[in-house]
Amino acid sequence: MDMHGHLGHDRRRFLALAAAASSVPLLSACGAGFGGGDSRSDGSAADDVTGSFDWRRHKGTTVRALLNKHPYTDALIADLKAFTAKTGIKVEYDVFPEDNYFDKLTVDLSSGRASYDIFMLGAYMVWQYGPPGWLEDLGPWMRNESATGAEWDQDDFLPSLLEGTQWSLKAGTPLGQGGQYALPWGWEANVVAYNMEVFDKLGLRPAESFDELRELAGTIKRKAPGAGFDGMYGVAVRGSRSWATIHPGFMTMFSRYKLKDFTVDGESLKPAMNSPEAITFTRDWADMVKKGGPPSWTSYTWYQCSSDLGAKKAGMLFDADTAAYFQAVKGASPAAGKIAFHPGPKGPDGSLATNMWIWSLGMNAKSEKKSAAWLFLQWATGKEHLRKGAIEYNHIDPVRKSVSEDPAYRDKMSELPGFIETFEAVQDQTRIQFTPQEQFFDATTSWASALQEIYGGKSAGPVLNGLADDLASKVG
Amino acid sequence: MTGTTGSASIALRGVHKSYGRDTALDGLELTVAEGEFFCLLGPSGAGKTTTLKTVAGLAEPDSGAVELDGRDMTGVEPYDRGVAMCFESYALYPHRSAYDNLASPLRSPKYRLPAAEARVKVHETAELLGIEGLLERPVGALSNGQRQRVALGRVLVRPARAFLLDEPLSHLDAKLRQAMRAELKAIGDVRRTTTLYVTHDSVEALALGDRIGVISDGRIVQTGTREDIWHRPYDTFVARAFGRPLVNLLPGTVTADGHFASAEGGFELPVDVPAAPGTAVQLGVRPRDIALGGEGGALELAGTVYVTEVLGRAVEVTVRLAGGRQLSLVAPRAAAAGLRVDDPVRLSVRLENLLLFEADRPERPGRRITP
Amino acid sequence: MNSSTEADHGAASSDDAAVAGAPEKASAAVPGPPAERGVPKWRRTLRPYLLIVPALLLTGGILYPFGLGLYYTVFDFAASKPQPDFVGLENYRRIFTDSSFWDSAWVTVLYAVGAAAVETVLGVAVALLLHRSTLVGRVLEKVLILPLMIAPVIAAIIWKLMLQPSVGVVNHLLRPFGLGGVQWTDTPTGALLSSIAVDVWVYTPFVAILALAGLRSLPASPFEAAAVDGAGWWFTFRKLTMPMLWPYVLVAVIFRFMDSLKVFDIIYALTEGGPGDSTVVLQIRAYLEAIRFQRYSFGLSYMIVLWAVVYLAAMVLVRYLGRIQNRAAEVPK
Amino acid sequence: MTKRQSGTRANGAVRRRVLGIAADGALILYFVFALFPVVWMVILSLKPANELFSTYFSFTPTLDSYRTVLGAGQDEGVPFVRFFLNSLVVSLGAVGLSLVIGLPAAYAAARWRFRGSENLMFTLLSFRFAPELTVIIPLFVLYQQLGLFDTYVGMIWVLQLVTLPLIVWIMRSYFADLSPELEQAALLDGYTRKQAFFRVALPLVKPGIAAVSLLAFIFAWNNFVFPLILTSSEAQTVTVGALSFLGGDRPKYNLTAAAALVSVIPPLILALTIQRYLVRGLSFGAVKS
Repeated sequence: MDMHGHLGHDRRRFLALAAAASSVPLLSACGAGFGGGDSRSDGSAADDVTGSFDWRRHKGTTVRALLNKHPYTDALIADLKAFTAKTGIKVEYDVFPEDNYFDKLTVDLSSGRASYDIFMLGAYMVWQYGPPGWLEDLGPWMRNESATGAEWDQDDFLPSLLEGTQWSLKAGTPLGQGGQYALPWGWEANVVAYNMEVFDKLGLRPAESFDELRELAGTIKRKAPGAGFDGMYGVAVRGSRSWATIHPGFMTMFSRYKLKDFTVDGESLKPAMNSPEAITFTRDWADMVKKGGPPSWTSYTWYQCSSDLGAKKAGMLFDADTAAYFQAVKGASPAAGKIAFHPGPKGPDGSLATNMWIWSLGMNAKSEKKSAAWLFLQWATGKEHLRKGAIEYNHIDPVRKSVSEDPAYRDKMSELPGFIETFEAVQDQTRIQFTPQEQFFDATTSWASALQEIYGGKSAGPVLNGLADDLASKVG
Repeated sequence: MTGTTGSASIALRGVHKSYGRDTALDGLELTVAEGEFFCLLGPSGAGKTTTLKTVAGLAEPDSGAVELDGRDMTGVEPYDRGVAMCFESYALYPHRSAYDNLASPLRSPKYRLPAAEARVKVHETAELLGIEGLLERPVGALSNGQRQRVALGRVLVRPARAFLLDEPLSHLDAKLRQAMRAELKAIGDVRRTTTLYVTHDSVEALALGDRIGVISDGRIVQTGTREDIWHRPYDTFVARAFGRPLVNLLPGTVTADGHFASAEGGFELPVDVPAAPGTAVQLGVRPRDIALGGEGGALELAGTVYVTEVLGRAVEVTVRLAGGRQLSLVAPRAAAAGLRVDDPVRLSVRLENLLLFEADRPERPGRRITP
Repeated sequence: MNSSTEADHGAASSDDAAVAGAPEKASAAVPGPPAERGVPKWRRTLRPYLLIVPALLLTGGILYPFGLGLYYTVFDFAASKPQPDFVGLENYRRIFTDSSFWDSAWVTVLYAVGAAAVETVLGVAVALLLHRSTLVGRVLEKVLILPLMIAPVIAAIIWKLMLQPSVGVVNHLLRPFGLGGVQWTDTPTGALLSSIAVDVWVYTPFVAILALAGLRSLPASPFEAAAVDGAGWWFTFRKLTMPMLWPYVLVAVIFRFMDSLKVFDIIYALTEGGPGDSTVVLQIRAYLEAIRFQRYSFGLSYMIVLWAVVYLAAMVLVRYLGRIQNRAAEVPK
Repeated sequence: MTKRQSGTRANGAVRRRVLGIAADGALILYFVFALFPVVWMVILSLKPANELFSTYFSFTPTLDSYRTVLGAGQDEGVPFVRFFLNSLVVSLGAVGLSLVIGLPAAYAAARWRFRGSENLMFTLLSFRFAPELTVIIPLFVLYQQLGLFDTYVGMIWVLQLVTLPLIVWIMRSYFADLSPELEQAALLDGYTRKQAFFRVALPLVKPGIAAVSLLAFIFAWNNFVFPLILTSSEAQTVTVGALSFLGGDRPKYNLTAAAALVSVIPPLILALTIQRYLVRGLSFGAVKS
């Protein structure tokens, strides 16, 4: 058990009890030294790396990685041999499907064991895993020239992505300050993809405003089935009772209306999803789903949304661009080759603010092989692998400018109508639109539940007010 | 009869056994002599089976002790007691053939007889019981009577310190039962294996038992030879347990001069009753001690025929006495021929076999009063 | 196991010595003398415990972490509060004063009662129908167990796929009947009923198999007697079949009821608790709190409460089962 | 109870026939409900990936899904064959251990009314009712410390929570149904208690053992939460493995269906092997009456 010096004296009574219950595993989280101002006083393991940078510094070492089943992961695994050849470090990995991945990771991290040195996580997870001290701050590693090779080139990253995984661990403070708790590796912008076939047939054009989008979705649902698109509805958006329902299309459109989830009031957070404008927007969103969304929307995760687009059951998809991409590539689905991309409706003032999901790589603060793990992170987020992943595999949505500007990549992606244009149109305004705070998953899960209730016929105002009240006590 | 001699092979000393709130044995005392064929008779629920299981070591006494050959058996496992038991439920192994059931004890680690010898023994036993043709059949394919004989065979096939037989003839038809009874008697006489035989059938007990024990509510009421039991029953319970038709019990009181006066005022008997005048008593008369017709007996009674029932060569006649009380008697068929219901009859009672009891009380049956 | 067999060995070997040479003696009239000493009383008393203790140790060892979990519930451990304070029963107070707990408890009870009841009725009915042993029945009986072999979580996913209104096969098949637009899991009632339906799909065979096994081991004579008396089907079922079958079925029902009280995977895969909070059963809420939201102590307290509920329900049912089984055992020998 | 008039006998025969057909009809109806999802899984597993959502019953069948699942086709990064073997070892081990430990316990509970027997039995049962998630995190840590994480032994042990109470409780009923006089007869035949148990009691409850072992095997085989959290690559089982196909670029339901169907094979073989017991029933006629 790892319960050394910096445990506070006010915890003595608890420790006595804890000892009685033997090992008390969870409390090892304290060992990471989170809180107050003392957090980094004992320095980073990165400081121990000195001398000139050497890829082979840890040859013979084995690092363990926990990975989520994903096309990016497939690209990574396929390229692992190159890493081992380059560094002499072996990588053992376990892959779990997304439905279970985060449970697995959370249990693993909360146990305080270093069973994995490296793992995949989303930027939102930093808000949950960071405060208990489970994540290694990668800043010192990045800054140490002995640990980090020059070719890694931090400036090559899209700035919003590096900022998206950097946080001070204090609820409400903006991203882009404090520790670098993960490195961006791949990302997904939430935009609109649509079926060109049905648009041509019905003479439709992608919506430029939210009102148009609602109108358009309803139109498709009414007219498409009669035009040879059996059972087609307007727009596929997620609707399951999960945090994941909020962050794609909904949060993107929410942000384009300049709406906020929380407002920061000095030290405390105040729920804002019940502002009058937000209530109107949310009601309209639910209305759009009812008139032009998928039947049984409340069970919709990205699986259903994505497959409906591919099966020509959905005229549009307002979700991660990758969800459409994997239906659009040749032979993947009946709709393959007929899917085009569009930035989606603008906000009232023309905003293309877009929310994003950042697949990131993080390091276990408990790892005993941090230096080797860092070499791995460096390689996995390095130009060489990411370029290969983007061009030879399906690691699309590059986090590095050098890759997104690479002609081979642009050539590959140009087969998808509107993809690069969309990517470039939203790129500047794409960031994490949520207010960082530890209760993110609770807040967004409850939010999704509220959305379902509104969709089910309840009045948006009272439901959102109730949600805000509930969250005020938990988050504030 | 002989057989009351010899050392005690089985002894139960003050055995108490209860199952939850139900008392099965209530201070049971019983000794069975070496080589004796002892019949334990009692109604169902009297504790007969529990007695056997206690002897076998299948039930552990709450208090008291079981001795076999004079040794305290407390804590001795059933397989170490050397007794064989035939269960009323047969307890045959349903997944084995009749042969395997019979051979089971011989194959056990206690006996471990070579297969060839075992085969001989099994066939001997099967022959004895007339089940030789059934040996290869699975037990499930046998009739109840056949199963019972297999169960009996499983006991007889092996040498044992004692046989414990729990109603081994109960499921046989009447004819077979009689034949088997004779067979058992013969086996008992030849083998002289100590046998504790449980039955609710008094005829069986009388026919087989060297000695008989009558059990009621977990206690032995009386033990003795069949003569003891028949002629000197301890109380009305024992008297009633033996003899069909049942013994006639006539209520009455002791007169001032110590005689018996029947309650219905029909008659008075000049026997001396050793009890205070006015005591309520009962007169016990065996149906076979009553004859039709008025001559020869010391006591003559009159009544009308109530019902008659033919019992083979004899006839059971129930007669309604003047006071309304009914008496049963057994008469030769010839004597009873021509009797119609409501015909007036005269009865004579032989005095030498008369029994006198106290009146039955709620808490216990009336005891015999020795004249 | 070991200790108990040793006890038997000990006893056996001591008499083996006593009856050494038994084969030779076998033809003699009387076997060897009875064993000198018995098994001491304490060993005889201990015997059943020795048989049962390994089972307890095996599960008890696993349950040590359970005690640890219980211990955590008096703190306020959470990812956001890695330095927990002792809070006594505060977590429990919060649970019981929170209306969402009572909502969840209600949904859980609805689910468990609904699933267990339907599974019992359907399972017994299927068993009775199969018991007739018609040609159809004999063929179908061979595949009765199939749904039970699909992991519930996979079953829920397949069902979700089938029930999807747009591309699901169920609505496709219903379309000709004008029912193509049924939105199975989209309303609170629909979601609950759909979850129960999946539970029923997976577990009815469990009840049916145990009921069928029970039916097949019932004695034939009472039924023959009833048939001779000309008793009707309903009478026979009510007065003979059910009373005798019930002890067999009840074991299955208890297992199903208890398991549905702590249902997790089916609902997690099918509705995730939605729409709204309509299918957030207790273990889903506990899961969200403890693992998803990392309010560990609070989530654990939820599970402890759930466990207590299940425990109490089980106690009542098992006591009832005991009574039923005793009654069945009292049928005259 | 009313006696039927004999005059209606012919009527009754017709009625019975109609009822019989209706009963068969009801049975078929249930089995349509019970089997359709399985049939649908078969269909899914035979569909090419791009037809998953665009076709219903007419499609171009392919065995690609099975090839992939069995490691002979496109590599999906899921070593399913290995998971399959893991599941076999773990489930058989769990049931075997439960039988060795559970049968004596069930027997003791059925035969002896010893002090606290009911409570002990209930405690055993109550373990099963503990929500898995309650123990999962502490258990995870315990396993890490004991080196049981991601091992067969660890999985077999934790699955006792699933298999043992089921076996003990159902087998107790079977033993209780068995007349104790059978074993008593064996004791008097000269067998020890152990021999009486093995030679008399055990063979007679064999059908029960077969049936309950199958059920326990299935529940162990299908368990999801324990292998999800307590294993990684070494001891991972088919249920977690089959779900792994749902990740990635698109949910590959065809692969999950194929994997789930392949996973059905061992329990199915087991079920067919002991069909005799499940089908012919657990006849206690000879014992009971």
